[in-house]
Amino acid sequence: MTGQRTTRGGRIDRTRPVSFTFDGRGYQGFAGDTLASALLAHGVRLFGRSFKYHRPRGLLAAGTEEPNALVTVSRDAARRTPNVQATQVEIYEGLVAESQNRWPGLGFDLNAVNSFLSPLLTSGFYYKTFMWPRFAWHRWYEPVIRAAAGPAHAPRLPDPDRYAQRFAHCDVLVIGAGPAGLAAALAAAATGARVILCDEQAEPGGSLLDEPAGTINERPAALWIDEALVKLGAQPNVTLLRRTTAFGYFPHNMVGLVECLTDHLATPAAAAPRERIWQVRAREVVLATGAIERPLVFPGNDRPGVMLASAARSYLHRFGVRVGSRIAVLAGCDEAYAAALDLHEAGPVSPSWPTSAMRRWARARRRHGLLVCRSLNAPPCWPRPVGGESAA
Amino acid sequence: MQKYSAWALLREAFGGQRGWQSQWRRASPAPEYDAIIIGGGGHGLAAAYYLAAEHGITRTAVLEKSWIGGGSTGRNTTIVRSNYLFDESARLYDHALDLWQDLAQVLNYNVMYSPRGVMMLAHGVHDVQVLKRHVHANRCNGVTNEWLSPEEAKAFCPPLNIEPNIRYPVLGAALQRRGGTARHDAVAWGYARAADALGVDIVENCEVTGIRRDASGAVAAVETSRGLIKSRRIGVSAAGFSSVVIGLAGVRLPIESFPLQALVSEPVKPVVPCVVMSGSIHAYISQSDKGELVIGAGTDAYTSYTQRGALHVNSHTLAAICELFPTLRRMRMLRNWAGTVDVTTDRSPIIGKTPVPGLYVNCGWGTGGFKATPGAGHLLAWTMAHDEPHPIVAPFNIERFRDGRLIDEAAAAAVAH
Amino acid sequence: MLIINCPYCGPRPELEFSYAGQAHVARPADPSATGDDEWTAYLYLRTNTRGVHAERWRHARGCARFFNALRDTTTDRFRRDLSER
Amino acid sequence: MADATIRRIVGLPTAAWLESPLPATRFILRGAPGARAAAGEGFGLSLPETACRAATDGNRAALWLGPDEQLLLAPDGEVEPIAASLARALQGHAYSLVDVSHRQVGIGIHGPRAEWLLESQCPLPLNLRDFPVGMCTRTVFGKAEIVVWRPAEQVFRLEVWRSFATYVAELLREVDRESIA
Repeated sequence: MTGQRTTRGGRIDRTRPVSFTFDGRGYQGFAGDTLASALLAHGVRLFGRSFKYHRPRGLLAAGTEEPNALVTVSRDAARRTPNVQATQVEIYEGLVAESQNRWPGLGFDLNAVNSFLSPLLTSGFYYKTFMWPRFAWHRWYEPVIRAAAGPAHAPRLPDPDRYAQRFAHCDVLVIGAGPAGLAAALAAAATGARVILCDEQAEPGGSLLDEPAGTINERPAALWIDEALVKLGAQPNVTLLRRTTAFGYFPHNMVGLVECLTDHLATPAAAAPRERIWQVRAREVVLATGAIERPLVFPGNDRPGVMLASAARSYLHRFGVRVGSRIAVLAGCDEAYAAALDLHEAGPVSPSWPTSAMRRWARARRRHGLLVCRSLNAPPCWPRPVGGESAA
Repeated sequence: MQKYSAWALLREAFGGQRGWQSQWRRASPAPEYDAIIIGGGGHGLAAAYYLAAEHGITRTAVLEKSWIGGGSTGRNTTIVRSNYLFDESARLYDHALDLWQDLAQVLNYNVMYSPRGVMMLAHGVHDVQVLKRHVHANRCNGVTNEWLSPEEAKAFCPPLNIEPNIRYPVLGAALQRRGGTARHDAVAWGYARAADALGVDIVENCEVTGIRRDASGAVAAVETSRGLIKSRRIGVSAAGFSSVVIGLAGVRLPIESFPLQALVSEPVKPVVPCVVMSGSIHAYISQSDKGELVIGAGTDAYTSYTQRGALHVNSHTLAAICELFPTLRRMRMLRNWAGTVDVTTDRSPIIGKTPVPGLYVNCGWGTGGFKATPGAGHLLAWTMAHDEPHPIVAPFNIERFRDGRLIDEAAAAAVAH
Repeated sequence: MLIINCPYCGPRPELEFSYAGQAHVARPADPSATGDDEWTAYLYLRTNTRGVHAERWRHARGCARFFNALRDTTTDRFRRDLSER
Repeated sequence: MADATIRRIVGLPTAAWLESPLPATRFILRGAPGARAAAGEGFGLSLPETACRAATDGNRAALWLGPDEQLLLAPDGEVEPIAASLARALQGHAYSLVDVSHRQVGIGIHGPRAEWLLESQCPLPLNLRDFPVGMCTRTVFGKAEIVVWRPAEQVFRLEVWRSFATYVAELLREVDRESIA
């Protein structure tokens, strides 16, 4: 899977190129890109290494559910932030990002030798050994294991940034500004209730941002979002918090939010706090957090090139990036059809066959009587059962 | 019991990992036992193990209402130390510390006991006096503890901020090098496996709903969600819920249960080499072998069994951590949870007999029970086997509240609870 | 952070309150005539109820008054109708 | 005590929206409802009976802090006449009257951002619906105990114990810097 930028579409601003570096190499993306989408557009597939065996890892998701693409982002020596998801980093001019948990480099990682030891390093292996001699756990074994663990380095200099906190009170707190959250906020605000609407993304809209062809009340999705935001913005009883993640639901409807204020800016003001903690007391809380696609289970599903179908749509529609030129669609829900169609429309989906591992997996599943589908190249790109098995 | 070793690991590596046995049986309760332990945390499992291993009482059951190690054992911050003030405590906690030394070998299970040093910070003149008193008292009792200057403290724990102009300046620290951490799950699982191998039944999803007594008043059986189980010897080791369980036998305890919260950060390479505690500002921190910073906060103000607490309690702790470790301010917390802790008036535990014959109790460890796991189990087992308190736990009886012989360890508890 | 209903000031944030333990713990009228067990019960024994708990709070950083409240210790919900001065 | 002296001692920061210290004559009156009524006559202002409400008349104010506790505020330098007048009016009542003029420092916050500044560290809802003009109460700001009173829509007055005054004022200024950014 090698990604490429489409010629049009997406919610990026193609008139505003942004330069950044990843592992010391310069790249260019557009305003509105995440680190993940911008790198994917350049054909970058390798984003990290796994925790234990240092196996290569690519992007699985496009949002906050991304498990693989953890990077360290640094503004200067004291402002190094480890373990940030590349899918959550908005690029800015001069951004410096590095991959983690590899030596000497991401492409060639000597620690990958652990992979050969995988039969020894089974889950819980450390409970079963390193017990002899008695003192050796703390003196010999533990230091090696500790040094190997931890995917990144904590900052070494005191953090010079400022952080803010505030209390807030509202009648309705809506968490998530996707279609459901926006609708809930509109309905609540219309009654005169004090509303706080928060969303972890820079741009409200949630899943609608991945559905440009979708409609709500016969309005195109993008237009509906804009109208909703205008309506909400005009009401003094509504507070919209972007880049704000709800992180904890505490007793008596106290919800903790963290608002990222400057991490997306090329040159934040010196006095600006980097983040703000909100302690929101809400009479009612609406969780409109949407859904995330569950990955399918098959051998090798953690390798670069395997991505959630919903993520592929997200890269295409939000960021104008095709995730590859030869795409096999394999999904466990009706998202597969939409993904296959969208990806096909963005450029013909090449005849695609499962890799040998996936074919083996498919054969094994069939033996167990499960239905296996594969995507076909001919439009309409409609999966049909393999081997004549009935979909019923 | 299948022997664990590097050799076993190697053999299984070539054998496709098919030879591993389950670590303990999923036992169903028998109608009767020689001894029953209520509570399948580290303490209860340890008691069952020592009853079988040292006293030959193998017809023993551990009754756990959910899964083993899922209560306070799975929720604590894994700190092991013995720097308590009074003579009675010194003997109790050092007994546990002695057992920690070769626990992995005894259980044939690596519990990852790591004596990486426990440092308690002093932020004011009062703290300095209190901690120095602890150092002296400990040394009189043969318990290792030493006093460090701020510079020595920083040398021992480099990320520590010892600038004099911060909100919580470090004026010195008491260091117990023999203290450290252990892997909490491994402690529960190691004891469970070893006890199971000796014939102990570990019964999960079995909640005790009643304690029956015979005409003489002695315990006769427990009513459970899985039926009636007879036994004339019952030990209660149900941290957090001690009042509730022991109340089934009509006994009241001088205990209140509070929520206690903890947090862990995202994992990073080694940065905090030891355990750092600050009793006066309710914060302590260490780093797990996996790289997560493990942080303990204070208790919430009110009694509760909800196993959740308030954000402002964590915020207070994290503000202090950020002040003491300014390089860690950009780190993010991954998880936050709460447990329920039994707190006695004098912040010392209660171990021993109860007014009900055949009913024994091990409770009231407050925020610090994990460190005592091997010791508490060992001493409860001895007490149950002999029907008299082991000399080490004799002072920690229930009657001390009536007799005015409190063992006030509030200053050593490290969290103001 | 709980919301606690002060019978004088109304619902207020927990930060303003101090917890004052179990309610209705009466000091024996004549301590010198009280036996050890009764005195111990007064000083140390608490119901530690798992369920609806009668307890005292002080609106320490508000109106400074003590009051009684009923709270379910398995949910931390107050029985608002029953808090009393 | 002169205004300048107080400023030097507590080192309060200054800002356009911040007025401090506000010198005043301050009394804490404690007593039963009868004493409250009598004190009203002595103070020249009937003391509030509604919880968390202030009464004002000219340059005098009485703030309800608790069912038996009132904070009386008057212009600086009137301790003796007010004490004498209250003592006369309260004759025969059980009461306590303590001059706390120098125990605490007055901090005024005004302007369209006053509510926003205070809500950063104060866990109470301070919008006009929940905290209307005339409301007052003891509460907390950050780690400090304060008395907050809203005499007008965009004006708050804090009464802070002297040793916490710098902390409160500095914290307010820190919050203010957020909005500059």
